[in-house]
Amino acid sequence: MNILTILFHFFIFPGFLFLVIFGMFLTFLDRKISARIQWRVGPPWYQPYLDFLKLLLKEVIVPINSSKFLFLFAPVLSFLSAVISGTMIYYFLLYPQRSFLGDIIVILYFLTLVPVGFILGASSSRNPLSGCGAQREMMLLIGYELPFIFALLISIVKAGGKIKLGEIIMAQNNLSFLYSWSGLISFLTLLFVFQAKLGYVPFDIAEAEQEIMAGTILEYSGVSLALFKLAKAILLLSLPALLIALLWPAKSIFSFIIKFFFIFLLIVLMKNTNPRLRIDQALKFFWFILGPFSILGVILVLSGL
Amino acid sequence: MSIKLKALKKSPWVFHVSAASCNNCDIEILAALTPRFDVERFGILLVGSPRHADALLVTGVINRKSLPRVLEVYNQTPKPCLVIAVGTCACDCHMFKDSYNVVGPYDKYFPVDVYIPGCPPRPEAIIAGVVKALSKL
Amino acid sequence: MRRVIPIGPYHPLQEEPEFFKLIVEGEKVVELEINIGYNHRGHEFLSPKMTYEQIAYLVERICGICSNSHPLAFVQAVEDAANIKVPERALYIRTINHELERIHSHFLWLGLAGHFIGYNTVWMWAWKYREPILDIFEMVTGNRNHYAMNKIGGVRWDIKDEQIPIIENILLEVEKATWMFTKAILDDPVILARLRDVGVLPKEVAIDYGVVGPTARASGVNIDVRRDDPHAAYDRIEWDVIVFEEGDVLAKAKVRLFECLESIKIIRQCLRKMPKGEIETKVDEIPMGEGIGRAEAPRGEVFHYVRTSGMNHPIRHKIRAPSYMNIASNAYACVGYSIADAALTLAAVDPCYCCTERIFVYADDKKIMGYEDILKLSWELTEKLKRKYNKI
Amino acid sequence: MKDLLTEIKNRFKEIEVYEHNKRRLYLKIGKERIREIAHFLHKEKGLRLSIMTGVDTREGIEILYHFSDDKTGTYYTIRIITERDDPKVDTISDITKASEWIEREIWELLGVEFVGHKNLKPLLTSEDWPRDKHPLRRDYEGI
Repeated sequence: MNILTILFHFFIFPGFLFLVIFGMFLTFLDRKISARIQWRVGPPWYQPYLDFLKLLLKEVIVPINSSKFLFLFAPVLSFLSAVISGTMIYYFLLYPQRSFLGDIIVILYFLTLVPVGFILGASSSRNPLSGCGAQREMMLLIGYELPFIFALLISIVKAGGKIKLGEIIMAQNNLSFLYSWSGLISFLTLLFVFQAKLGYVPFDIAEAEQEIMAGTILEYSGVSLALFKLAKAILLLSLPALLIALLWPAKSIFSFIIKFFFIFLLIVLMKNTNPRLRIDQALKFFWFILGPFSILGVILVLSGL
Repeated sequence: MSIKLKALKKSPWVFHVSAASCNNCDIEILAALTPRFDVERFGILLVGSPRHADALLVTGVINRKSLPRVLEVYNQTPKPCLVIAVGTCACDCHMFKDSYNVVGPYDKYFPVDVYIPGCPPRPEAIIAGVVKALSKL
Repeated sequence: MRRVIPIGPYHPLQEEPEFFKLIVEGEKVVELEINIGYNHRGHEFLSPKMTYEQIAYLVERICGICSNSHPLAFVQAVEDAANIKVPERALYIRTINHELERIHSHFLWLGLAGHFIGYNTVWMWAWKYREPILDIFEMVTGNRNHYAMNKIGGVRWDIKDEQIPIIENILLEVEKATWMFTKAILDDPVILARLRDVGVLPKEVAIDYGVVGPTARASGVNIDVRRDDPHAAYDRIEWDVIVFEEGDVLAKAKVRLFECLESIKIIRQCLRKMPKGEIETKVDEIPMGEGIGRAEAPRGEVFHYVRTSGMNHPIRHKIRAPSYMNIASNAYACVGYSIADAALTLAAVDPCYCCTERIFVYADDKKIMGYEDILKLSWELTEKLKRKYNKI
Repeated sequence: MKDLLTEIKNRFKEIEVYEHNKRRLYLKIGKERIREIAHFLHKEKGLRLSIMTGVDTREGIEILYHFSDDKTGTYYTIRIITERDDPKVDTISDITKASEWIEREIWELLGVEFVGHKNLKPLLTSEDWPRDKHPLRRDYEGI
C-alpha cells in the first residue's frame, strides 16, 4: 500500500472530504425531514454548505476573559477526533481485513473526544451559561458511556472476544448479530446512546436553547462554530455506520444505504417526537434503565443467546 | 458580488432583540417561522445567541433600563451584521415618544439598515424586509 | 456555593423582556430574583394626555396577545363611570372576540411550552392551528393582531351573516386540533414526566400572592371574572369554569386546553343567539366620576380603573395586567426545582416571558466564585453520583 | 354582599360609603386604620387584593386599595388620603404578598413611602433614575 492510497483514504474517501460533504448533506436531510414532520417546507439542499461557507467568512470573537488557546483549540479537537473516528469506521467497513487489534477502543476514545472538545471550549469561554452547558455535557457523557461500552461488549463477545472491528464485521458473514436477543438489546441501547452523542432531543440538554441559550457553543462564532457544527454533522454520518458495522453489516452498497437510512430515520423521528428531558431524568434513564438493560444484554450474550 | 455576500444572502441567521415592545412584532416574527410562512425555506434561522447571528431583528422602543443591554447585544454580534427595525415602535417610537421612560428609537444608538413599519407588520412584510436588507448588500 | 444564572431580557422566544436571576446550587434553584421594568413604557403617564378614543388604541398596545382584553376592560371602566348602556349585539360581538383571543393565546402558549421543553413539533403544530383563528380576526376586524374592535359604547365592526358559517367551519377544525393536543399531551409519558409535579403552587400561596386566571384555577382557586362579575354577554350563555387542584405545570396546561373547548362552546352559542340591531350607542359626554372595568384575559383578570374629569381625557388611569400578579408568584414556585424546570415554571404562568441575558455574574453571598470552582463542584457532583452508582 | 358592607360599617364606624352601583363600592377611611381594614378584608373575609392605585389630587395623594370579592363579583375600593409633602402610609405587604410590588411601584412613581415595607427598591425605573422625581405627580416636568 503506497503513501498515495493512504493519503487518498485519509483525505478523500472515506476520510475528510467524504465525511464533510456527506455529513453536511445529512444535516440537510435531518432539517428537511423535521420540517416535513412539522408541516413546513424546509430548507433547500444546498443550505448547510452555504451556512458553512458563511460561517467561514465571519469574524471570530474571542471573549475577553476566556483562555484564548483553549477556546480556539477546542473546536479543532472536536472536529479532528470526529474526522478520525469517522474515517476509521468507514475504512474498516470497506476493508474489514485491514483492521488492527484494539481499533474499537481507539474509535471509542476518539468518539469520546468530541464531547470533550465541547466541554473544553465551553469551560474556557467563562460564560456561566456555557459553564452550565459544559457541566450538563459532562454529566451526560458519564451517563451514556457505560451503556455504550456494554453494548460494544455484546458485539465483541459475539465475535469471539476479538477487539477488532474487522473481525466483528467478518464474524457476521452468515448471520447478523442483530437477529438475536442480545443483539436487539445492543441495537436499542446504541440508538439511545447515539441520540445523546449527537445531542439530539430528548438528550439535547447541553445545548438547550430555551434554558441556557445555546449552552456549550454559546460564545462561538465564525470558523470555530462551523467546526463544531461539522463535528456534529460527521458524527451524524459515522454513528449509524458504526451501528451497522457492529450489529448489522451489509453485503452490498445498496443494502448498506437502505440500512443506514433506516437508522437515520429512526434517529430523526425520535428527535421530533419527544420533548427534552431534564438532566437528572436523563441520567436516571441511562443509569437505571439503559445500564441494567445493556448489562442484561451482556448476560444474555455470555449465556449464548 | 463576492462569494461571501452570496453565502450571507442565502443563509442569514437572525437574532431577535426586543427592548420594550408589546409582543406583537415578536409574535409575528415567530409566526414567520411556523408552517404557514416557514422562513427556513430561504435559509433564515432564528438563533439563540447573538454570537451566531448575521442580522438583528429589533422590535419595540428602547427604555432607560433596556438601553445598556440592547447596546451590549449589538456589540456582541460579529460584524458585518444587519439591523432590521421591525414595527412602528422600532422605527420612530410610535405613540410612546412622550413617555418619561423612553429614550428613543434604535437608530439613535446604532445604524439601522431597514425599517419595516406596521403595528405589527405582517409576517410577509417581515420576510420582505429581510430580503430587502439582503439585496442592499 | 452559589452562582447566578441570568434568565433575562433577550431571547428568540421571549415576548416581553423581564429579567429573572436564578440563584442556583448545582442545578437546583435556591432563590429567584425577579427584576421587571425592561418593558416599562409609561402607559399610565401617557394615558391622561390622550383622549378616550386614543386611549383605546394605547391600551391595546400594552400586550400584543391580550390586545382585546385591555381595551375591553378600559371601555367597560369608562362605561361604568359614565353609565353608558351598550347594545345587546355589541356585547355578543365583544364576547366572540374575547373568546377567539383566548383560543389564540392558549394555542400560542401551548406552542411555546412545547418549545420550552424542546418539543418543536408541538410548537409548529400548535401555531399551525392558531393561524385560522387569526384569519377570523382578519376577516372580522381587518387586522391579524391589535384588532381595534372595542370603542366606548359598542364595537367598531359588525359580524356579517355570511361570515358566520366560515367562522363555524374554522371552529370545527380548531376543536378537532384541541382534542388531538389534549390526547397527545395526556398520553405521552415523557411529557408527563416533564410536567407533572413541577413548579407546584399550593392553594394558600396562590391566594396570598393574589394570582389570577389559569394560574389560580390550576391551583384550585375557583375564580373567573366571566362568571363572578359577568361582563359582555357571559351571563346569557352556558359554560363551565375549569378548575384543577394540583397546581403543577401539567394542571396549568390542562386548564388551558379545556378552556379552549369551553371557548369554542361559548362562541358557538354567541353566534346562534346574537340578536340583530345596533352595534354602538352614541356617546355624548363623559361626566366626572370613576369607574372600574375588568375582563378575564387569557392570563387572568385585567383590571382598569379610570377617573374621569368631565373633559375628553381622564385624570388617572390605572392598569393592572394579570401577569403582574402571576409573575410574582414564581418567586415561590421555582424554588427547589432544577434550572430546566424553572424555565418551564416561569413559562407556565404564561407571562410575557423571556430569557437569557448576556451579563455575566458569578456571585456568592460573600465571595466571588471563579469558574474553576464551579467546574470542581460539577466534578464532585458527578463523582458522588458515580460512587452512588457503583454501589448498586 | 350587603352583609359584608354592614359588617364593615359596624366595625369601622367613621367609614364613608359611596355606592356607585351594587358591584362597585367606594369606602373612605382615615389612613391610620388601613392595616386594620386590610387585615379584616383579606385575612378574615378572604377578599383578594387586586391592585392599589395612587392618584395625585388637589387634597393630597389618594391611595385606593381595590379589594375584590370573588364570590359576589364586587369591588370594595378603600380610599385613603395622605399629605403631598413627605407622604407616609403603613405597609400592608406583610398582610398580603400581592401588595409587595405595587407598593414599590407607588413608592417610585408617586413618592409615597410605605412604612414597614422590607424591600422598598425601584421596580420599574432604572437604577440611575433620580429618586426625587416622581413621574405620576402633577408637577412632574421631566428629568
